[in-house]
Amino acid sequence: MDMKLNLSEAKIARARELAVAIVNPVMEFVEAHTSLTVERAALRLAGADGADADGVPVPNLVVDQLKGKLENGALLYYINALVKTGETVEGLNAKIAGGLRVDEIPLGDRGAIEKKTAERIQAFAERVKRNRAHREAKLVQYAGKNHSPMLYLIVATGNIFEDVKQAQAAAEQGADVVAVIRTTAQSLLDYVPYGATTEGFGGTYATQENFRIMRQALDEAVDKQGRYIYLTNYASGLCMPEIAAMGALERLDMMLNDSMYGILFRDINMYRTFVDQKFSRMINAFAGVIINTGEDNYLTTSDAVEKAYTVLASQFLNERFAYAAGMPARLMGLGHAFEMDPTIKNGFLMELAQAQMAREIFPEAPLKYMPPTKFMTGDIFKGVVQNALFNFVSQATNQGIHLLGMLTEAIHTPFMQDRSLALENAKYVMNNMADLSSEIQFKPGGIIMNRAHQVLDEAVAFLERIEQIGLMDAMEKGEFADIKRPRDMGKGLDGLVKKGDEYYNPFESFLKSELGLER
Amino acid sequence: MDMKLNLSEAKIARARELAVAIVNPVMEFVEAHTSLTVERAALRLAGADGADADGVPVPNLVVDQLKGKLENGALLYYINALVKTGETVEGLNAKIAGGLRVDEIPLGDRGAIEKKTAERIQAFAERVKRNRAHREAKLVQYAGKNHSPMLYLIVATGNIFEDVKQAQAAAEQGADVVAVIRTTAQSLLDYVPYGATTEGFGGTYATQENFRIMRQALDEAVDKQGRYIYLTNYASGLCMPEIAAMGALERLDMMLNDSMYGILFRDINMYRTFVDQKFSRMINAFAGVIINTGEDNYLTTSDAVEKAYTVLASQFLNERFAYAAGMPARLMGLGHAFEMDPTIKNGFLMELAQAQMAREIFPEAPLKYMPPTKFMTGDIFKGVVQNALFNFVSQATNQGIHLLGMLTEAIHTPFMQDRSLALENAKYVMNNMADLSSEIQFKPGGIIMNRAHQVLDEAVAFLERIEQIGLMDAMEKGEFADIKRPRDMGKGLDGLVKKGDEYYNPFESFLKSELGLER
Amino acid sequence: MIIRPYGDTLDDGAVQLSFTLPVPEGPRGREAARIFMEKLGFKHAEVVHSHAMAEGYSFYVAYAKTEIFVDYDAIHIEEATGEKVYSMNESCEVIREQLGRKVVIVGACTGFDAHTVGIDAIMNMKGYNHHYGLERYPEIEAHNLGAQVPNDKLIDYAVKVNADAILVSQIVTQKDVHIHNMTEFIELLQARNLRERFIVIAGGSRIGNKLAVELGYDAGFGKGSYADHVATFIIDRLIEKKQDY
Amino acid sequence: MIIRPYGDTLDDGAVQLSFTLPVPEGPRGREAARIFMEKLGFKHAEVVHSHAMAEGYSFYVAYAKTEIFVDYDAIHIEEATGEKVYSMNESCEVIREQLGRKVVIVGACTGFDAHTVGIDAIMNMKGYNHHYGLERYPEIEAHNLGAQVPNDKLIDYAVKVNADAILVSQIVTQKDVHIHNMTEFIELLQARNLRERFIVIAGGSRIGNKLAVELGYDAGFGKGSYADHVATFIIDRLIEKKQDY
Ligand code: B12
Ligand code: B12
Ligand SMILES: Cc1ncc(COP(=O)(O)O)c(C=O)c1O
Ligand SMILES: Cc1ncc(COP(=O)(O)O)c(C=O)c1O
Repeated sequence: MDMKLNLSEAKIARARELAVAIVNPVMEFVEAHTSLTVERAALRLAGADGADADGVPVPNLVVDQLKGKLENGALLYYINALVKTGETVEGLNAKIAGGLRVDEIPLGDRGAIEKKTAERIQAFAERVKRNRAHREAKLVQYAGKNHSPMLYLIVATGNIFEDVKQAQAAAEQGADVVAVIRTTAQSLLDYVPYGATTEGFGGTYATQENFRIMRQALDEAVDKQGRYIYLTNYASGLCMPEIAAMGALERLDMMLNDSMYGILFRDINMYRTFVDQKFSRMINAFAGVIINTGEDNYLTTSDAVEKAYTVLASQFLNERFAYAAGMPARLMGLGHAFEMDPTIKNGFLMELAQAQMAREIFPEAPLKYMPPTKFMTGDIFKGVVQNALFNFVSQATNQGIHLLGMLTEAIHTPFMQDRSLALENAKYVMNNMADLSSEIQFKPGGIIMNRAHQVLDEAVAFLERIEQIGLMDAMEKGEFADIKRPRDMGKGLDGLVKKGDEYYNPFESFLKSELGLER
Repeated sequence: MDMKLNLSEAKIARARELAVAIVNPVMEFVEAHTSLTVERAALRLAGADGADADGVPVPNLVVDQLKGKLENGALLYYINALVKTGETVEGLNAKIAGGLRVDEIPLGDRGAIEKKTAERIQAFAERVKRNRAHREAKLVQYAGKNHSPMLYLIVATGNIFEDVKQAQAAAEQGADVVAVIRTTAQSLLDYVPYGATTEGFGGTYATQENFRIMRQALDEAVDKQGRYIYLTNYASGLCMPEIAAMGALERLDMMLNDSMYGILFRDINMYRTFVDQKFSRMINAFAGVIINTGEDNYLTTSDAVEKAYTVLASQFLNERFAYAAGMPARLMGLGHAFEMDPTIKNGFLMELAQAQMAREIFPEAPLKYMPPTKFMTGDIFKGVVQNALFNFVSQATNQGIHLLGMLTEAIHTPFMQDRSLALENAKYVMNNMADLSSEIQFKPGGIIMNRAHQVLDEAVAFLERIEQIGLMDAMEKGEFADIKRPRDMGKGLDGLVKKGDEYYNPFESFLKSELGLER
Repeated sequence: MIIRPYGDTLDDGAVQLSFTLPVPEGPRGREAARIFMEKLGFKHAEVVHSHAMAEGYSFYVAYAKTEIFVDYDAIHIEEATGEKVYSMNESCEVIREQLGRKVVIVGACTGFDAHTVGIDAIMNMKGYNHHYGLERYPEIEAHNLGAQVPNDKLIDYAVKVNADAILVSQIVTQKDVHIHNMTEFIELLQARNLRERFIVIAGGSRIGNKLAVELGYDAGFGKGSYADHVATFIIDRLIEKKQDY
Repeated sequence: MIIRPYGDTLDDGAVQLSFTLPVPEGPRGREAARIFMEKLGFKHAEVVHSHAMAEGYSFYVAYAKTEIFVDYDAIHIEEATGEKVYSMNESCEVIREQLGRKVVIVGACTGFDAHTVGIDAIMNMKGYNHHYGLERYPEIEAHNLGAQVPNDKLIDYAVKVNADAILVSQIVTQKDVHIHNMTEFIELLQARNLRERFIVIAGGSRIGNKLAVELGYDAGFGKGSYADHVATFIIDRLIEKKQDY
């Protein structure tokens, strides 16, 4: 890759050092804690699934039974029940759904439990490794067929079966990535609904069955189109690690997954979020799932010129948190967005500078670039131009994952034709100027170079401030996105649990060892 | 201006030398000839105007009377009639329209004729100089208010009164230039219709009254918008110099005016065209009218990649022909066009190269850049993107006159909303990347540089071929646009007249001396 | 005055359309598209572009002309505020002079809606587009409860601080979720016999005064509204109410 | 099968529109736009954007939903050629076998129309989009008269070379000039009692078979047609004619 911006290596290294210093203390806290959803995720990895007559999922039933005695983890009881009842996981799940209380079954022989756990770990590991192998084989089989950047489209009808049609249509028209957008506020549910769903608002419930249905539909498209199609969902909100678990099992390929998004934008408690994101990222890393971080969200509320540095700073932190969860750079779809006010003179130059800067600072990461949203209006014709410039910048700076802008962004969740026009726009622009990036150089001391240098400087200064007061204090003070989040407030705090001395979660240990996190 | 392409000065100089060598022999022919429309133009400059009951214009009536004895020019007889009848021009025009034959009035005192001619020249010169002064004063008054490149919009309703509404709306929305498109095939009429007109197809008749009406409407807009608005029409076809004369009198600011367009694209005889273009350009030059040459037309029938060199070669020839008519470079709106097949990989890079090349080779000319037309389709949404890229290239290469692309190019002559959306597109793109041109450099030996060098090389080779066989022979052989035009064929040949020894056209002499063409 | 769409000639009735049909692309689909437009009342309907999108789905762009018209004179629009909108200073002056006490306003983005930018634009200090928000009004006490506030919580809060007016923001409209949510809010108020106690105002990008009034609100504000409009409406309504007693 | 436009749910009837109204921009104009759409038969009509264009003119973008439908099964389309289109070689073979003589075709861009690219695409050697033009067909004698050919000149020429078919190209359609010109052509033929003597075909980007047949032509061809289609139609028609005698 051409380095065009002449960015200071020293400053970049300094930012990374600061990120380490900022994240380390948080990770110490994380190591000492678990949460309801981490436990439920571990249960899911072990095979817990299904729901009772009221729709309460089995993992929730188990964890609810264990309220107050979770410090040593939920897995022990679930596995113990498996051993004691002699059931298959399916059998046990059905019983739990029927009212069986695992907390009431006396703990049996430790050796038998550990053996059973090892079996479940193996079943899980095999399934996930099969998924990875399948994905990798298809990527080899259809090598060179994906666009670069990858073209990413969303479906959001609320009905998984309608979503399937839209997704297949998108695939037929050239999408590389299909994301099923989640219904509003699922992030605030402290459980993951069960089964296929047809009623969502602004999106469709993330459920394991919906994952499966969509994966199957896209797999058909994969072979029909001769192109691997990445399936994306949200490992985010109060069930972050559970959804990561479901995604690993059903071969999702990407997950929206940010280390701080829930705190800032969903008012989820920060302790809880930090704990949850670690476990979710270990699962994603093991499953070879690319995460999409949420830096674009900063710019939906703050100004893209003034606050560009917050995006870069957050990328450094997300990177660090991801490394701390054993994730390699090639899975880090660090986010940023084309959200500059279109009336700004030379706004395009600044945007080009920022996108190129991200590219140069994170050379291995498949950067996730978000389209204009906030400055999109009902003027769909102008919207097409905004999207064209976005497509241009993305190609000119070799972004990795390109979310297609919709001409109707300000109006409705996408119609089929909106997606078709978005693809047409992107494919035309990107092909027409395919090699521009290697053709142009930037004037030293010009607007573009200066802009990139300025944003990097500001990000370093910002990280320095955070490092001094600590990340949690910084969030309490509203340093990020001007949003103040007291550490003892926010949703899900009551789901945080300090690990006991006997804490039992061999899935965690297994993942750590697979990911090289075991000292 | 930044020179970015590293074009060979020597090759550019060589092309100009070749253009001189090609054009000089043609100009010798031109000097020795006049034509019906040159004579009618001279009459118009002297004041001939109006039409008879059948709509035959007074200049045509006079010239028709003189059929067979035009070798010494028509002016002598018209001025003689003025002197002999003692009428004002208006009075005489009315009489001629009523049937008076000026050819039957015996020629009177030469001194009186010359005195009268001098008066008429003075009246003409004063009017045109007043027009120029007005334009220049407004340009000073509203300096800095025009866009750069100037945004050029067309109106084409067929009805001058409807055109006025559309033109004023265009002005209100930000147009710098308004062109009234001419009705189909006016170029083949050997007269200029008289009066206001409301019936045209694909455009509106160019008449002096229509010029006046539109000029007045735009003048209102000029002061309302605080921005000078250039009015454009076509000095082209069988009445090229007459329309130039009308434009000079009514303060048009630009004229489509090409030295070879009529030959190639309207099958007008080449001798006739070469003669007519010279006189028309002298008038335009004296009136300070910017010409728009027609190189874009090559690309509506031939391929923009293969035949790019014909555009450049024609620009060199148009430039030379214009210099030969006393026109300064700042009035030469040399044409080119964004007509590359949008499916070409890196087509944008080639287009950027060609536009930048034209800019560097003709640094003083207000280059006229035409939008995509041939590859526009009924897919208006894709059309918006094509226009966005065009707007981008135009701004990135500092073009002079920017014809706005219409999203409905493939469908209908523009609706008011089409123009509005075109302006919105251009203003957004051009402002958003305003200074890109001074920010970027091109990679030596890259696609962009190579493309520019290749086109220049091809143009020089082409001009060399033309120079060897001579321009007229070259046109006979189909060297331009693959169209063969025998020199003794084509429309209007019978309107060509060899100048007699007594040829009398003091307007021509006056223009020559004003333009520094008198040796 | 009778008006029709205008392409390039008065009353030509020219309209651009685009849509998808659930049929394969081809002459038959194009004819279906044309007939559809004729059934909509277009006279000259021309499909100028079509392309296949997916198996069994095709996209059409069309231009068409119609004689259908609208009587412009007969159009009644009732915006929440009239020509005259108070500036921040004017608002405060009127409050001081006519009401002689602080006006209390509570607002939130309700239900599961988390699009706070709109309500923040109306309420927060810094405001929007150079129009300060209600929090900056010295004579207004503004409480912005933020995102995803359940309807009953919002009402509880309004009762607690003895609000004059409640502002409800709704941005997500898919499957008419905003209508359900807005209706529920009014029903809850009525059930608690509180409807008359508050001035109730809705806002959001797809909400207009008409819709809001139909759903039982006092007013509705859409795109392009500022604190100024909201303050003007509330103040005038409070003065009216006062006079009624 | 009943079909409706498709936005994101079957039968939602979703359509995008844009148009200009000759009224100032503002709430009243937006309401006029909405009412206009209702009069067109839309149920949920939403103006999502408007802007002023010029004094007294405003532009609207809208999305609307309708219950109006089309019966897809009832749609009859008569294209000039059916499923089977001869390739160049097939054409020539059929001519040799069934007609046993060269087929003579004359074509031009008529009236004041100078858009020759279309007729050239059909007739010239090099053809268009990898489809050779009629001039390259060994069994066809093709005469392309080019641009701006008056109707009577074209007929004279067709008589002179004893043409089997005449091709008329019309691209400019403003103020229906193509209709006038195409009609005049047929009238001239009829006046000279020559209508039956030739197969008469029209073409152009805004011309379809339907329109051409209505105007008295044997066939019409629009966007996306090639020499193959034209040759197929002429040959089949000539064979039919031969059998009629
Ligand atoms: C920013 C944004 C977000 C941000 C919100 C951040 C935040 N803190 O507000 C984030 C990223 C979180 C987000 C998330 C989602 N979003 Co969102 N988002 C947008 C976006 C890009 C801009 C909205 C905005 O801020 N506009 C600027 C403000 C100032 O305008 P406004 O809200 O209209 O407010 C003005 C007026 O309406 C009025 N007003 C508004 N409220 C009130 C209240 C009162 C009382 C008054 C008087 C006036 C008033 O005054 C304001 C100033 O003039 C729009 C697309 C767009 N360009 O419009 C989509 C959009 C609104 N989102 C959409 C969706 C679907 C979602 C999600 C549901 C997606 C998902 N499944 O995850 C989530 C759900 C979040 C949730 N639970 O509600 C859809 C809604 C579709 C629909 N019509 O139903 C849109 C249209 C995008 C799309 N095309 O899909 N989104
Ligand atoms: C190239 C072009 C020109 C060139 C023409 C060069 C030439 N030698 O042909 C030039 C620059 C000269 C020109 C001039 C004008 N043009 Co022009 N031009 C175009 C343009 C950009 C492309 C047309 C084209 O070549 N298409 C490619 C060919 C292959 O497609 P096609 O013609 O549709 O042909 C296909 C089919 O229709 C069919 N077909 C066509 N003819 C026939 C005949 C038969 C018998 C059959 C079987 C099939 C057939 O087969 C072809 C292959 O599939 C269009 C806009 C556009 N993008 O479409 C405007 C356009 C056609 N022009 C237009 C206008 C108004 C003009 C002018 C009148 C402007 C003016 N006032 O000066 C002049 C007038 C010229 C005249 N006297 O006719 C308008 C027409 C508007 C309307 N609907 O009435 C258009 C749509 C542009 C616009 N939006 O204003 N033009
Ligand atoms: C990282 C991340 N998670 C989740 C979401 C979705 O938000 P919600 O919390 O509504 O699921 C987003 C926003 O698009 C995001 O960027
Ligand atoms: C130089 C020039 N003259 C004239 C015209 C217009 O053509 P017409 O001959 O139909 O007036 C054009 C084409 O747009 C042109 O480029």
